[in-house]
This record gives sequence, structure tokens and C-alpha cells, in this order.
Amino acid sequence: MKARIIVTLKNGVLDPQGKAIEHALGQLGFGGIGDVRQGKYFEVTLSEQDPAKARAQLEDACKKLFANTVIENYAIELDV
Amino acid sequence: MKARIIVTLKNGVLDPQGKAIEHALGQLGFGGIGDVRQGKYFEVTLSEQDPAKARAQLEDACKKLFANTVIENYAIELDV
Amino acid sequence: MKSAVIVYPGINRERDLARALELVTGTAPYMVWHDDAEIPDVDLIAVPGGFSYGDYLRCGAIAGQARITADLKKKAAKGVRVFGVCNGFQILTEIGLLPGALLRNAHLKFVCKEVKLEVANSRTAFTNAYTQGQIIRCPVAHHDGNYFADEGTIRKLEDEHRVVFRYAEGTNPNGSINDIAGIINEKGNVLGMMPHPENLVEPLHGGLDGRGIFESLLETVA
Amino acid sequence: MIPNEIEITPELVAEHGLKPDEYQRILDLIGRTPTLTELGIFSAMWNEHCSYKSSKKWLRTLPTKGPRVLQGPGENAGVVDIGDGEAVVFKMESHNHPSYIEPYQGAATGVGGILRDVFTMGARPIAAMNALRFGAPTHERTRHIVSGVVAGIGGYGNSFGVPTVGGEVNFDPSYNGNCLVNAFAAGLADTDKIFLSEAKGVGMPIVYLGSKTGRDGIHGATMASAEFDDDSEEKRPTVQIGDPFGEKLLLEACLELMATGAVIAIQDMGAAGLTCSAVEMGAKGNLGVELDLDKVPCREEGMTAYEMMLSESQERMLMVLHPEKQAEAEAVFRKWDLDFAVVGKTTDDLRFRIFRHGDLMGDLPIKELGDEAPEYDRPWVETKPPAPLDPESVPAPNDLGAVLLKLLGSPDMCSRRWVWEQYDHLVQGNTVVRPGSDAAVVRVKDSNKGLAFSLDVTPRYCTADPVQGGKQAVAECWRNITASGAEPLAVTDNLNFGNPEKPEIMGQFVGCIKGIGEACEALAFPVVSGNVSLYNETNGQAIMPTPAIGGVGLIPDLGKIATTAFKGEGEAIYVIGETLGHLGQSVYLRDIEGRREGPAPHVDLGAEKRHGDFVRSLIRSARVTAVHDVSDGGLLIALAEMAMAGGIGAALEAQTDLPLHAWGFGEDQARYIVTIAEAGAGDLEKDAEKTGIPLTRLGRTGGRELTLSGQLTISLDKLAQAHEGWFPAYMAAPDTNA
Ligand SMILES: Nc1ncnc2c1ncn2[C@@H]1O[C@H](COP(=O)(O)OP(=O)(O)O)[C@@H](O)[C@H]1O
Ligand SMILES: [Mg+2]
Repeated sequence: MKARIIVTLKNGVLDPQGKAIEHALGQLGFGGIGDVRQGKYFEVTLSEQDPAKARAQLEDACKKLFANTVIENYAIELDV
Repeated sequence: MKARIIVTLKNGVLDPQGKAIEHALGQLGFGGIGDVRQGKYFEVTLSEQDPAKARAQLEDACKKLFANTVIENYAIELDV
Repeated sequence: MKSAVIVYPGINRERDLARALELVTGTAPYMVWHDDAEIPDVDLIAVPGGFSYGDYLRCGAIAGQARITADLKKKAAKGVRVFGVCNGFQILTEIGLLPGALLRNAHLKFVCKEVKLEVANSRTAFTNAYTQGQIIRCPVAHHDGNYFADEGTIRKLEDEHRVVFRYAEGTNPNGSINDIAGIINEKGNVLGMMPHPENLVEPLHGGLDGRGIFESLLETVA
Repeated sequence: MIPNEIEITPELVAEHGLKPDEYQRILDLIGRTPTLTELGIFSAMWNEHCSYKSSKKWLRTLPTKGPRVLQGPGENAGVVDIGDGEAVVFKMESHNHPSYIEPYQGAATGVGGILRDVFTMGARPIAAMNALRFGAPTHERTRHIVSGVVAGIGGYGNSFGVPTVGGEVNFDPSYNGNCLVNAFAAGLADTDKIFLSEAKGVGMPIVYLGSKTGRDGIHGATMASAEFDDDSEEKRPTVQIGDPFGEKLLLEACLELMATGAVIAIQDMGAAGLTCSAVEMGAKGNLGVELDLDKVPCREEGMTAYEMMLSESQERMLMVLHPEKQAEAEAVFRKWDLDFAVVGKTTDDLRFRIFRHGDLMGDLPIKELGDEAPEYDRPWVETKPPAPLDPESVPAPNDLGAVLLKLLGSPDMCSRRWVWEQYDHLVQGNTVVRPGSDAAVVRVKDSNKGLAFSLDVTPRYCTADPVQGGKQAVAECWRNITASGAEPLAVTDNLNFGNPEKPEIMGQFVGCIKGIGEACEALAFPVVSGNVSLYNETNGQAIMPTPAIGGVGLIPDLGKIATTAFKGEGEAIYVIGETLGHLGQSVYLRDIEGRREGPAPHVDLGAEKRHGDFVRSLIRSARVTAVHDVSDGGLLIALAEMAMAGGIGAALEAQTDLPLHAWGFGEDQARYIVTIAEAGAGDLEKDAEKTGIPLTRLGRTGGRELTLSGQLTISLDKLAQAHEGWFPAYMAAPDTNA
């Protein structure tokens, strides 16, 4: 089973990369694109066949590894 | 208008990050999660109201800034 | 004084730190492999700088999952002194021994240069060889040293004088909130800092300003 | 007979970069049509990059021997004795074309490759440098390339944990379509524990180590020798991604493995990966090699023999091991989580045999693969020397101060801080002289000895006069190392040129080699390793001839070194060497007058040696307080650099009949500026006179300004503003994938 994980910075957490891109966009004449927030994206394959179990496994992996929950949120999308 | 951009490595391009994460997952007992590929994720807000124009703008910005098209692909999701 | 340096795959300043420890304390530290179960009984556990696991995923994230972490946490809870430098600081925040997180430098680039540090709290076991408010020289070398914590945490750190080092004289190299360069935990036995005092401890380094930390520890242990 | 499903057409041969006569050579050699896999192997081995077919004849003329040279060219890196049972191991290599296509990854993998060359020899890397040439700052791609290349070099070296301590950066329109990224690395090893690539013993296991093989970089080596055209975009999927973490593991594992005594021979997989490494190990040892490709760890499915033989995946090694130590060796690699696979064995029949799925895919004579590679004596014409420059035609500027500020703040002369602050130049804790001085100095661990490193070449001199330019590159490198107090030991070179099939370009190559050879001979500065990069042309536009010289020097006592910074107030300033006001090909003429004219400055190797030895003796007897060699931009630039570095000004006087701009900005060679306490000045003058060294007093340090007897008064702040300003301002604009 395939899945995608998206990790984003929590609201209120500074995003230096997003800010720098926003700045660059302005300089390049893309002033109409703003509020840039950068996150991470992962594609994984699971051997687990049961969607509920797979999701639970990913939840656990996100908390332990993929995201630093002090500053980040995560979202899981399962291909079912 | 809000949009999301997902940037992923092209097929066949080595992903050392994904490899290291996969390895760490194995050691944490998540052996069932494999084939990890890491990408980037961006959320942006556009002032452009016309979806076609907004998409064109983002395409352009992706080529110039968000993605390194030599080694990366990008996908745009527009909230409409 | 007995010390230990934890060695993670990809780490690269473990020898620098070990050398500084040996130079000042007169005893070479144990080098402890990340996959060991236990750290020997020591007065100081040092978590070095470098790029554990290439800093892939997030700085310090994968190292934080190492087998040795359990014992590191246990010993820290018992009051053993823990000193994290650079990647070590990032690892300590990842495993929750210190609050906050270290984000990408504001200018997004790796930075290696000398900065000025204000000793914002000289009453810790790590800084008593310095005077309060003393300005010292210290090199930095990092890509992700931009200290961040939520407002409440920052206020608490400040109120409790737990910001131990601050970038001084406009030398903040990474955009850290309140110029924070190093913080200590509530109990005062775990210090993390981004700059590299271990790279300024002998005349050939061009200065000795980094020695104070190791000398402080030596004094409080002796 | 070997099965061959794919017909070998003339087009296929051409696509492999093989000329018809070269293909005929293959047919004659093996007496049959090659398989596709074999064709791929030949294309890799007979490529310019691997075979040095255009350059070999000339490289042989370089002096490569010296009392301290333990290993000259021909191995992964050169090895030089530094006493006490230790050796410095170093080399430089180009990653030009990959860096143009994907600046970050191209530069990063360039650093990875050169580090591997060094630790393959058993040395732990202790220093890195990089020589960078970019197009005109105004060219649309330049900023993107600068940004990516510098980040890539830092990204790899910083993570790996080697201090990047020096280098050079130049901008010129001739590099618009071909940037140059030359990476240097040096390491330390015990003289009795140097590892070579020569296989020994029949039936010995050949072991594959490191990362898995993917489809990356297939044709990479071919690409690096093909002239660029506007379709180069299509070659993009050949980009390789660097994995510095993987390489750090490989370093630690290799050094640990070498200490066990298990290693007979070792070779890193660089250009043309498995092919080059396996053939080289076998051929050097007069042995055959058999590879079973089914055993090669792959990261992608369905890889063919052809792909596996040509893949340039990074962070891989090939070793020949003592069979009885195989288990021990494997344990080391497992500990570091690296792949370890026995993929073949040595044989006694001098054949190179490849098996895939049990089928024989290639069966070639191993020695001839390398030895019988074509070698060319390409036609060449001597570069016509430019007409002499009429000094009258170079008018005096209205404002000398304005000129100084303009030059100090120009792309070629401004501070490189923006670059080296992105490099960890302190890791390992042995950096004694950081970037920004002449040579960088790194302590030899646990000792009071040091090594000095410098990278130099002045391409505009090489363009005007390849022979003088070649000499000058060596002389400047030798001078920078001398100015730190070190004894220059040996060099590595990285010869970057255009298309050698053009007689003018070949003439530049021949001329530069001649100059380099003469200078290395005269200065006892042998060449111990190097790299050639040809075909640096786009749409027929070649780069300036750019033979970068990387030098290493030895400092027996770190207490006796010098740096460029003024150290105290009220010290006497002298220039050693003659100031004749040579403005031909100078930065002044180019950047102020907009002219690239005149002859390159003449290099008097005898004077270089005398003046340098004199300066070194002054440093070693601790008589001088600051030393700086005079190069690009001449006296005034060098003095301004010393003042800025020390935060101390100077009052200068020009005792000269020359026009002031020629005196101040002329680029005469063999010169050093030194400072000395006034109390010692008289003795210095006497000693110089006695030994016949030209010595001229320039003034005295002090204050916060640079002044020249009524002609010029500029504050240090203003100098520093100009000097430090250009790079960050230029790079502040966004980096786009233009
Ligand atoms: N690419 C680079 N990487 C690291 N250091 C560099 C680089 N380019 C220049 N530097 C450093 O900046 C200083 C000035 O460089 P340069 O003007 O080329 O010196 P010189 O004229 O003495 O050869 C030197 O210390 C040099 O090592
Ligand atoms: Mg110099």
C-alpha cells in the first residue's frame, strides 16, 4: 500500500525558508504569490494491507520520526 | 486563492535522505514501511482570481524557483 | 573529571570535542557508540557537533532515535551533566532534554565564522569560570542554528535565566529569537549551544575563550 | 561466441564518442564486433577523461620526482613524505560540466570524488580547497551557478567534516558556457600504510563496497569530454546526487578496514565506475578480472550489464581482499551499514570477463583496454605573443584612490568572505591560518608541524602567453606557500582547456605545460598528481586556458609562520623584489582601461627562488611580522589587503620614477611585502644588500587610514566597505533556475 505524509510547520512557528522564497518571488515579479510556507513531503510503501493498521503504523512513525511535534504537524494520505 | 506545490525527485535520481529515513524506520521497528522518497511541500496564497492564470503563474514560479527541474518534478494543486 | 563523548554515524566534531576535554581535564573521554546500551559512569556526557545521519530529515532527528538515547535520558534525569554542541544541541532538543527547536538559518546558508557571545548566566556549572555579562569570542559552523520556541517557553527561559549564551554586538549569525545561542534545562545539568567552544581552546586556534566551559565543569566536579 | 542482441551501427559507435578509426582499432584488437556492453567499456576507457589520449604525451614531460615524493602521478593521489613517518596525500580534480548542468550536485559530487581519491590511499582527509571560474557576473546563468556551486561544495565538505580552507574565484565571459569547478583535497597517512590500486594474487576476492548502483551518471564520463551544444539539456538525467553521509561512513569503514590488514588493493569508483576501477586494478597487477554482475548491489530493478558497467553512482569502492580476512572485513562494513558484496575474483589469464544472469557479456584483453587506448600527438601552434604595451598609452588616472576602491570592490578582486563563510573551515580543530590570508595553514594533528595549502592560476596571463602563464601559476602558488613560512613540497595540477583538436587550443596546452614544467623544475616543486579537463567549449567558444596549480608546503614549527595582516603600529613596510610597473595583462589595464593587451609579466624563476628563500628565512627567524605576496592588482592592492586584515592603516611613500599607477598597480612577479619592527629595519636592509635581494622601503604602519604621500588618503572603513561589499550585494538577488 502506498501512502503520503505531509509535514508542515505549526502556525506561529517561524519559517525562514518560506519567507526567503516569498521574498525571492517578489523580486522576480511574482508579487501576487504570498504567504509561502514550506513543508516536507514523503512517499512510502507499506507492507501492511489493512488500512486502519497501516494508518496507525504511520501515525506512530510520524510522531517518532517524520515530524517533530514541538514545531510540526503531519497529515497522512493513504492510497486505498 | 490557495495552492499547494509538491516537489519530488525524478525517478532514478538518488534520494539519500529517503534512504537514511528508511534505514532509521527499520531500526525503530517500522520494517514494514519502505521505499521512502522525500520531497518538498509548499503552501501559497495567490492574489490572482482566475484559476487558469493562477496555474500559469505557479507553473512559471515552479520552473524558476520552487523546483530544480534538472532533477525534480513538481505538481500544483489549486484550491478552487 | 571523567567524561564521555557519544559518537553517531556521520558526526564530525567528536574528535574536536574529545581533544578539548582531554586538553583541559587531563583525561581522554570515553568514546561511546550510538548503538551501545549504556554510557559509562562519568561526570559529563558530551554530545558533539557534526552531521549525524547527514542531518537528513531534520537535524538530530535520526540520531535522537539511537539506542543510547534511553540511557542518556536516564543519566540526565539523575543529574549527570550533559553538554550538547551544535548538532548535539539539536539532538538534545529532539529528544526533549531541552525545549524548542533549531530551524534553518534565517539567510538559509551554512555559516562558519567567529561571533561574539555574551555569557548571560555565569552561575551555571558550565559557565562559572566566566564572569556575568562577559563577552567572549567563539566560532560557529552550522546550517540550522536558528533557535525557536513558542512565546511561553521563551518567556520562561528568560525569566528563569536559562539563556546561558547570547550572540552579542550584532553578531547573531542565524536569526535566533532573542539572540539565543545556548540554553540550560530547569535542573541546570543539561546545556545546549550552537557555537563551538571546542574550536577555541588552544593558542593555535587563535584564542582560548572556549576553555571556560571545560574549566567550569572541571571546577564544579573537583 | 558472446551473444549480442544489439547491432553495432556506426551511429551507435559515434554516440559513444568513438571516432571511426578508434572503432577500427577496437575491431583489430579483439578480432570481432564488440557487444554493446563491450562498446560501452571501450567508450569509457578510451574517453579523453580516462585515457588522457590528447594530453599523455605532454604530461610525461612534467617533473614528478623529488626526495620527498613517495608516489607520483598514476595512483588515486600523490604522496609526499613530511617526516616522522607521515605523508601528505593530495590531488585535484575537475567537475566542470556536471557543475554547469546542476551546480549544487555537480560541485558536491566533485568534492565527494576528490575526497574518495584521498582516502582510498589510506589517508584521512584534513583539508580541501576549490578553484572556481564563473562567467561574467552579468551573464544570466552566473548567479545561479555561483550560488549552487558554493552551496554544493559546502554541503558536501561540511557534512563530511573536512575543513575547506582555501581556493580561488574568478569571473570572466569565457566561462559563460563552461564554469570550472576544480576540487582539491589533502589527507594524512602513515608512510608505511599507503594503499594502492594494484591487485596481487590469483583467485583473490574482488569486493564491492559502499552505496548501491543506480542508473545515475551513465555516460557521465562521455559527457564530460563532449563539447557542449545547446541540446545539453537532454543529457540532464545523467546528474548524480551526492550523499556526504554515505561517504563519511565509507571513509570510517575504509580506514577501519585498512587497519585490519585485509586490504590488498583498493580503487574508488569515479568516472566510468566499475569499468575503470576493475580494469585498473587488474591491469596494474598483471592479472585478469572476472565480475559477476548479479552480485552487484543495485538500487534499481532490471539493470543491464551495460548500465552497471557504466553507472557513475557515487560513494562506491572496489577492493581486493585477503580471503582469510573476508569475514572480518564484512563485519566492519555491516557495522557502518554499508553494502559489502564479493562481485568477482582475480584470474591469471589477463582477460576482463563480465557475467550477467550467467551469460558472458564481455570478454576483453584487460591490459590492452588501457595500454592500447589511442594516444594522439595533436597538431598545435604556438600562441603568438601580444605586441608590447606602450606605457605612454596607459594614461594616469585622475584619482588614484578611486581606482583603488574600484579595484578592491571588483568581482575578481573583492573579498571572497561570502564564499568561505559557507564552508566549515574549522572542523577538526587544526586550522591555524584561515581563509583570507595567502596560504591556509593546517596543523598536523598531535604535532607542532603544519601544512600550507594554496591554489593558483592567472588565466589571462595564460591566454596572452601560455608559457609565462604556466610558469606564473606555479610561481604564485610557491610564493603563497612561502609567504606563510612553509617549505613548498609539491603540487597537483588541474589543466582546464578548450577543444584539443584545434591547433590553437592544443598550443595553449603545450605552452602551459612547458611553463609549468620549467617552473616546477626550477623551484623543486614536483607534480605528484593532477587532472586534465578538455573540451571546455560551448558553441565553439573556448574558456581561457586555466591550468590551476594546487600546492602543499611543510611548516616544521608552527610557532614560526606568517600571515598577511599588519600586526602593530609604527612598523616598517618593505617590498622585496623589483617594481618595474608591468601593466600588460594587468587587472588595472582590464578593469580601469577596459583593455586586455600587452605581454604577461615575465617570470624570472631564479629571482622567485632567491626572493622566496630570503622571505622564508626571515619568517623562520621571526624577524618579520606580516608577509604577503604581491599578485593580481599589484602593490597597492596587496597593501590594502594587509591593512584591512589587520585593522591597521599605513603611511606609504613611493620612491620611484615610475608613473604612480604603474608603480601601484603593476603586476611584476617575485615580490613580497613584509613588515618589521623599526628596530630591525636597518639589519634587514643590510642583509638584503649583502645577498643581493632588491628591497625597497614603502612606509610605516599605523592609524586608520591608508595614505600615499599626498596622492591618496582612504580610511580603512571605506576600503573594507568596497572590498566586502561586492559579493554579498551581487548574490542578494534571487537565485533562479535560469
Ligand atoms: N573558493 C574559495 N574557497 C575558499 N577560500 C577561497 C576561495 N576563493 C578564495 N579564497 C580565499 O580568499 C583569499 C584570497 O584569495 P586570492 O585573492 O585568490 O588569494 P591569492 O591572490 O593570495 O592567491 C585566500 O585566502 C583564498 O584561499
Ligand atoms: Mg597571495
